Amino acid sequence: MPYKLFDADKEIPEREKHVYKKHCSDPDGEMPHCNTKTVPGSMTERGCAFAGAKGVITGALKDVLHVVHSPVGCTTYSAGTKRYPTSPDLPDGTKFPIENFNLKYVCGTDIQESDVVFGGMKRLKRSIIEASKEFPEANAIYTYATCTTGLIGDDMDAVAKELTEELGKDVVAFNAPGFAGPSQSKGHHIANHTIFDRLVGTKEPPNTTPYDVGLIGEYNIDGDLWVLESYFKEMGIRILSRFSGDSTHDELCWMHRPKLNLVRCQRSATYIADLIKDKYDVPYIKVDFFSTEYCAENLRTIGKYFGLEKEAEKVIADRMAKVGPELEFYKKKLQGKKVYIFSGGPKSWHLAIPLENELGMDVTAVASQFEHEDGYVKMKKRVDEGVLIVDDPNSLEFEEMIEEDKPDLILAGIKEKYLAHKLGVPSIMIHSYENGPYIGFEGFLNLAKDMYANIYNPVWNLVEFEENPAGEEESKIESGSIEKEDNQVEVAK
Amino acid sequence: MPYKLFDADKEIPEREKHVYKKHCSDPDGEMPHCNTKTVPGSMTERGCAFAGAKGVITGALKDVLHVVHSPVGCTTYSAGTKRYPTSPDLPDGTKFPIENFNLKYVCGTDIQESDVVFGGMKRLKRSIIEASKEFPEANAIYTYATCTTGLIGDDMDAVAKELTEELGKDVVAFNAPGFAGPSQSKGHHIANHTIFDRLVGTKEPPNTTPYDVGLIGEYNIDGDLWVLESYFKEMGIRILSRFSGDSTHDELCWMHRPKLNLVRCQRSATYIADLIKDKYDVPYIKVDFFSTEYCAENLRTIGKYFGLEKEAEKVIADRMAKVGPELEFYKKKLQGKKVYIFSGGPKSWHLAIPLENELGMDVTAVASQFEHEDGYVKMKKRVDEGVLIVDDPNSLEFEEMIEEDKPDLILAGIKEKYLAHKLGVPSIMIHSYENGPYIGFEGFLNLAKDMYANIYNPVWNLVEFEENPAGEEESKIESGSIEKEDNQVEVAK
Amino acid sequence: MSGINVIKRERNVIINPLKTCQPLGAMFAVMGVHHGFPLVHGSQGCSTFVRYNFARHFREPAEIAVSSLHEDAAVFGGRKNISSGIKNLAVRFKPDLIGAITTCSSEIIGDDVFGFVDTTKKELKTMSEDNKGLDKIEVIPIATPSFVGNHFTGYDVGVKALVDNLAEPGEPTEKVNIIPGIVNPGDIREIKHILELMGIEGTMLTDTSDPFDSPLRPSVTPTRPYFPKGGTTVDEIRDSANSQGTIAMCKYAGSAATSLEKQHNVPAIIETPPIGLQNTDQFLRNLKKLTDCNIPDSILDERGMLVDLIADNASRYLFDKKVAIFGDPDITTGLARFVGEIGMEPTMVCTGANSNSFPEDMEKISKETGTDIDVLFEQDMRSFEVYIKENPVDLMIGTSDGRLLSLDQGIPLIRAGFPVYDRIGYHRHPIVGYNGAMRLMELITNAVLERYYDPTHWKLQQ
Amino acid sequence: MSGINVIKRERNVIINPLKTCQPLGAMFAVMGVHHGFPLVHGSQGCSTFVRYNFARHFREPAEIAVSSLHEDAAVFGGRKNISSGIKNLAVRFKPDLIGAITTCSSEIIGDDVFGFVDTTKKELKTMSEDNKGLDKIEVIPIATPSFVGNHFTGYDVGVKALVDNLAEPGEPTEKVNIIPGIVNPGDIREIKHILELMGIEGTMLTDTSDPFDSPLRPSVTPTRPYFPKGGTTVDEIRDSANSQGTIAMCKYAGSAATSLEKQHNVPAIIETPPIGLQNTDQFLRNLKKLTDCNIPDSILDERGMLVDLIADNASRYLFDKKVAIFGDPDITTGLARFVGEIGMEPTMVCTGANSNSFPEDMEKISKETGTDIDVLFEQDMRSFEVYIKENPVDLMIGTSDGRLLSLDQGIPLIRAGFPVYDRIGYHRHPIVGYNGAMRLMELITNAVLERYYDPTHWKLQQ
Repeated sequence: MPYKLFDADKEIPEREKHVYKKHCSDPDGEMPHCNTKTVPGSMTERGCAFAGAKGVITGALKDVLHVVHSPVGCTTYSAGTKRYPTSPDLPDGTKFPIENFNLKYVCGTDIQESDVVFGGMKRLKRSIIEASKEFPEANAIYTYATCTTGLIGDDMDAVAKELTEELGKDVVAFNAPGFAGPSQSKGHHIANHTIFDRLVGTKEPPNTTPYDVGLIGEYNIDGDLWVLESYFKEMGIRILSRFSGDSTHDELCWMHRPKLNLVRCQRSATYIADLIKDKYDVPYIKVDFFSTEYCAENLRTIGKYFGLEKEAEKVIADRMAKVGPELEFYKKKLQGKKVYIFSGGPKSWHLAIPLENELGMDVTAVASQFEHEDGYVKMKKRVDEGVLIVDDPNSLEFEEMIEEDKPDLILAGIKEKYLAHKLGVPSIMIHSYENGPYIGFEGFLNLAKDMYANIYNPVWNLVEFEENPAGEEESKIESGSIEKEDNQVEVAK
Repeated sequence: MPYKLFDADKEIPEREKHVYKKHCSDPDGEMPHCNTKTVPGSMTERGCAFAGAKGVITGALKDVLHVVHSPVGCTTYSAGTKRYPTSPDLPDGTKFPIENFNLKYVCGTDIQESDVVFGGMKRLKRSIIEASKEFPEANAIYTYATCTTGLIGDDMDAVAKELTEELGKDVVAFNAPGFAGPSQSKGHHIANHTIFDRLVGTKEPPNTTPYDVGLIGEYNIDGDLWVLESYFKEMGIRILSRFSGDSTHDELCWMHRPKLNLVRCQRSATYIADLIKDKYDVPYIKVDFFSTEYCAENLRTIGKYFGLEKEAEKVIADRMAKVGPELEFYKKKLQGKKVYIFSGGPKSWHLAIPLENELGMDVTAVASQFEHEDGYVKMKKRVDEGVLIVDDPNSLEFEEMIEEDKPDLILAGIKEKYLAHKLGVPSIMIHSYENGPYIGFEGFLNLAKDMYANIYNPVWNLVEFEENPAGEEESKIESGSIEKEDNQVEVAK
Repeated sequence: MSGINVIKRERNVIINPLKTCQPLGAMFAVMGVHHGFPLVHGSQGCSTFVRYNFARHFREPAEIAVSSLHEDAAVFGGRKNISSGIKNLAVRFKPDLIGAITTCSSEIIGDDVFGFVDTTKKELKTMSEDNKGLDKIEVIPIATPSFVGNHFTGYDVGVKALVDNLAEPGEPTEKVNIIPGIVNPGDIREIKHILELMGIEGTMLTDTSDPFDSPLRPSVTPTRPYFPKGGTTVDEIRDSANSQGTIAMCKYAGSAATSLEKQHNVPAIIETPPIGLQNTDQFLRNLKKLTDCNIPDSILDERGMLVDLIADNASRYLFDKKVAIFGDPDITTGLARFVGEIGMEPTMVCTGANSNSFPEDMEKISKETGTDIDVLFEQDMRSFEVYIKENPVDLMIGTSDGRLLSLDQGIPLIRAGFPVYDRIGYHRHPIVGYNGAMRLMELITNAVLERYYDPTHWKLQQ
Repeated sequence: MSGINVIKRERNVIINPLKTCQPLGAMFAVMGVHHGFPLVHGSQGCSTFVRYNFARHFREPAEIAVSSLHEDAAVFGGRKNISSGIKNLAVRFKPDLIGAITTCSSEIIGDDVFGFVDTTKKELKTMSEDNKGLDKIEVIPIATPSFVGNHFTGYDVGVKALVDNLAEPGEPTEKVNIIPGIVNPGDIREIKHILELMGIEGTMLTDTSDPFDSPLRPSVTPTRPYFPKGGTTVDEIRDSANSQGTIAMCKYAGSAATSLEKQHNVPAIIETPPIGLQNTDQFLRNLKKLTDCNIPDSILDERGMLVDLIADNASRYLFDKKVAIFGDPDITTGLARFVGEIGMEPTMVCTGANSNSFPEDMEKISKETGTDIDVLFEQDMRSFEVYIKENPVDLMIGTSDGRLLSLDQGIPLIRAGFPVYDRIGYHRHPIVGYNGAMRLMELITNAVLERYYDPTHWKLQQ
């Protein structure tokens, strides 16, 4: 039986088909059921569609003002919750006047009971106009439906259209209320389509080059995008459009102009790549920059596409010289450690092989909050026999897995992290990272270091008071810094 | 009976003659006995001669390295204990390379038992040479006898002489071991004589002007000297030699060159002014810059001396315009508040009249740790009928005075401060200040503000828990800032 | 004469809110019940965002269930969701209590949550024939539409719902009920410490201290399901009807106290939290009033330690410094008064809620401290920021949401309130009681020393 | 393999000492006796400098008398000074105990202080006929020449003198003696808290907690003379001979424990202070060993809170950061081990004393933490400074004497040890025990967050 019903799930047997234990001999189609509604009250880790749209996709833009059409909560919760920094640089060479604008401000309509009764469109309109006055710097205004405004049926597109003319800048409505779809994934989908429908093709870039790419589905979490950008720059490749980390409103409007689109997060952003390809004939490739091997492989692919093979090799060689020896150290330390990858989606398949091959770890379970079938195909392909693949895991399942399998480390979100700790298992945040970036060569080293620091945190050997400790055998931690070994400290006289 | 025997002193009746209660009809000679040895075990606040020499006089110099010839304690305790900042400016226009050198470093010989047995001169010599190597920047090295080295009889002058030649810079020995004299005052005296004997007249200033003064007995506590210097500068007067706040070794060497010496702290520094007058015919005047009236009066005197009357008036007028209105506010608030002045020496007579006249306070007791007769003459002159004048007060007397008289505020040292607080009386530090400088016009305002802040600290009305508090009558504190009243804060919309 | 200047938000748009919606408060209240489980009847974001916020502030697990409302519920109603949510939670987690918390969506689609809960409870009773104990699980419906009130009123509604549903008359006890408000584990522990010194047994309505700050001890931690230590038991809440009195240490969330008074004659005192010297004094007097206990010397000694700390340092370092305070209405009221007690000037106080007596309380503090106070009322962090840029202050006190402004303007931020996520340990320490005031005094003074005294470092030599 | 590199002071000159002379330690010990009075037999500076140092660290009165030695005593001896000093103190202050503490001068002039004290005690006896109670005052001679040892050995000598002079056999008790070392009131209170949780009655030898941190309550404060609350009573010290055991939580000042063992068969355990997780574990095991008590769940919960705090934050924020530690040998030993427990690297530890087993202990910590440690042994703050400028670290832990270096180099300084005078409140809080480790963890992490994470502030969003 490839599917597994957890003890904890015996009262909700519908969970069985979401938990798949890999068997090599299974037909391809056997994999976790996914992208379906969560069982109420089951302690899912999932979020809502609004979070998927604003929290993931659009919130990363550096020059856009957001007006959430909601009772105050949705606005409050979307205030800078993601860790995507921005630089002030604009495509025309000027600087956006407010640093980290996207982390600093979020606007909302603060819907009251009367609006629920009489409709909130007036309030929305007034709020957008006021917000625009408050931040004239913003190059566009995006506004969001939420459960309340979705249910009362405010026609946000109409307001957006009217105000686009009135304010002389794009006002775009995103109709992804919280209840839409089974998870935040629906919000990604809606945001992709909205951006494509409303924006792509509406502007032209100041100039183009034969080496322009679009980087799609990279949100610059903890600076990930900047790592990739440095590789591309060294290779002679320009990112013409970012979707949407450290990006600008205008870049979205000319997403039809790159020579090639690179799809980094294939769950949240393949939609728009497809749409652009279909309408504008811009080809795309799905890329994977997690770990040194994938990163090298994908840089080579891109290099080949642009005839920049040598440049790609140079980037790879440079970086490997820097990170290789330290990674060796960590591999030695991480060898055989059991690890779970509980990601939102793609990281569960991005990281499975690298953690095994490059760091010698033993991935014994992967899970995802909102993956679709294509993602689980890859996950299944990339994990070993016997590994659990869990769709939309809930906290009792999480506890059961820990008790049964006793992993050494769990990569998960902040909601799981502290629960894992209470059960005695280290956990690091894989959605937004501990000390990122985690992408690329340096990023993979950061990930290795964070995993090492967590597994070898001396406290894990001291969790329980010992009445009779066993002699001198106590926790040891070694520095992962290679530098240090060569560099004996000087003596002060 | 002009003398008072405290209840607390009935077992040490020799204290009676140190406590004098002013009667206008008393003959001039009736005043506290002073500058005599303290009764052992009586809880004096006095320090030792070493503290008087290094701690008060020489520690304020910016470019001198100090080597304390002692068991480690005296060295440790003299590490930057006084609050006299220095600027890096040297007389020749260059900068001393280490900022606040005088606050940062102190050296010592770390005398061990064997040195006590065999003599410490070798250790001293070696230490000075090492210190000199460690800080080649230092322009001179001063070295200090302490109880131990005084008792074992090390000939420090011989070492100093030998090393002056060997090192090519002045090495000066100060023979003021802790046990010398009844208080730190003996240390002032010895330091004055040593500096005069060894240094004054040994160098010439780069240039002189007709408007050169020496400022003697000003140690730049919390920036006092910088306040005075700004007045002088504006008047066109240059301080050629400082003794010793923010001063340099060289300035001491040309103390014979000012046109006029101004003696600020008349207890610790009149010695050297006298010596210089006698030997080099440089006249001096005793000056008093505490409070606006004394400060104005003394600036006028100095202005007159140099024919700079108009310039003096301008300084006075400028400053009074700034501080006058705020002082009015504080006078209103401090009116009638009973205050004690427990200073080291002169501040007890400097401040008595200003606190009464300019701030309306009621000085009901003054005391001094180490004043001599001349100081008590002035104290007696400047206090009202019935005021207690106490020489070398001890802590039981202090408690008795507080219980009997219940003052509103005590100006004293850090050792008395926290005891006063425990007895429910606010106290501010008058030796080294709370938020100084306290000298000059601005300084007097600072003092008024600190006194106000302490007396009106709301906590003094809340000292005891009240089971049945009297309605709304609770502590009130108003801002002393005049600015604020004119400057209504703007409203954010 | 000093006075206040009330500055309300004039724009409609809210920018960086200083409040959130009701459900969070209700969830917080339910988290303080021993083996209590909040079940949010709404979209998944309604639980996930709140769990995220609790997790980053407390650095603890925050188990909150959701009924996962979707489009179909908008059409057919959410009965199935809430009902199966309750049942699933009940059978899989066997909690002692489930708080069924409504949101905007469930309210708009018109779900009769009270009715649904009743029906579900009956079903649980039936199910308990095979599955023992299910009928013992309390299920409390809590109506907290997001478009009404704010997190504070949600907390109020939550506590009131617990009490109204559970409190039942019995033998009178010597206990005192305390409604803590949305405060930290450290605050609740300080209140318990005070009660212990006073010899009073207290019932926290509810007690979030251990649930939000529990030891890491796998050997004794219950799993499958994991429940944190502590919380007020359902029985204790039942018994709240029999206490000597109730003190709501939150002026704006005291309706459970009123309810206990009306329904069970338990005298109610509803007041600003005991932040600072005078407010803590008042808290002690209130305890004495309700219980006629003595104020023991041990607590007066703690008071004396606070007095000592203020006497030694306030006028020397803090006098005249201008302070801007932002956050929840109760906490800011307490902080403003305390800041005045230590000789600083609370020149501006900003809150996001519209708690009605807030301006009056500021008026009183203005009189007491002699400070003109600009009261930013029903405001947001954007207004706070604009104000600060035009009217610089020496210090800000508030949540971590002021951190970027603090960095930009070089004005130290003393972290207090909820949320604090960019520093650690704040949830462990009180700001209430004498010990809380000592902590605040230390935080404030040390921030002033670092920012304003380190540059003239010689002043710190003694 | 990791190891240590011992770097001793090679120059003779000492620059900014990291130690002071013996009398301070003896005065500290006597301050911990209830109504105890130190009387320094030396120059006035010998008391004034120490009072100044105590006052600025504790922000409390520090009443210490002096015999005011002058030139005449150098010639004729100091008998008159010490004798009249004792008598004056006795009649005017009526203390329970006077510690007559020698200095460099009294030792060099060859005063037989032990003899003088004996004679004076007889005089007091005679005087007590007219002045009741004078004969009850204990006068303890303490020989602490300044040119031998350091403040730590002075403390050792002081505690030993108290015990040797006072301890007397009687009925065995269930008590445990604790020699705290030169620590803060907060540390001693944490030890008392641990003992209370363990159900053990303790005798502090001596107890400086209340004397150096007492409430401001004029209404109940004794005056004329003022004495602070607390301190170990003379009777308690007497009874120390009958305890179940002694723990010296200071490896370098435990000779009173040895003395009690030798003379009264009280088992002695002399160990590094309980700073950090493992050292506190060891302290508990030692208590168990001496008393056979149980380790209660309440204390294991506190331990679990510490484990939680470390698990949640250490590897995330602190891993791999280099730390330099300076101060007294006992405290630095404890700190170095703790720093390793939270995944930081104690790359340098500096102490001014020459406590003999210090390098060995560093060797052990080096092995345990896998860190190469440069051990600055018998060093001073100048060496520390020079080292830091050549070998930058991420963080320093030590006294306020590192403050200017911290400002100059932009390296955060976590204040710990004696003296801390440029911030407030440090004396109130423990660094020992699980609670002390939690405080250290918070101080360290928050300093790291401010200095190293605020610049990339988005990392602190969650």
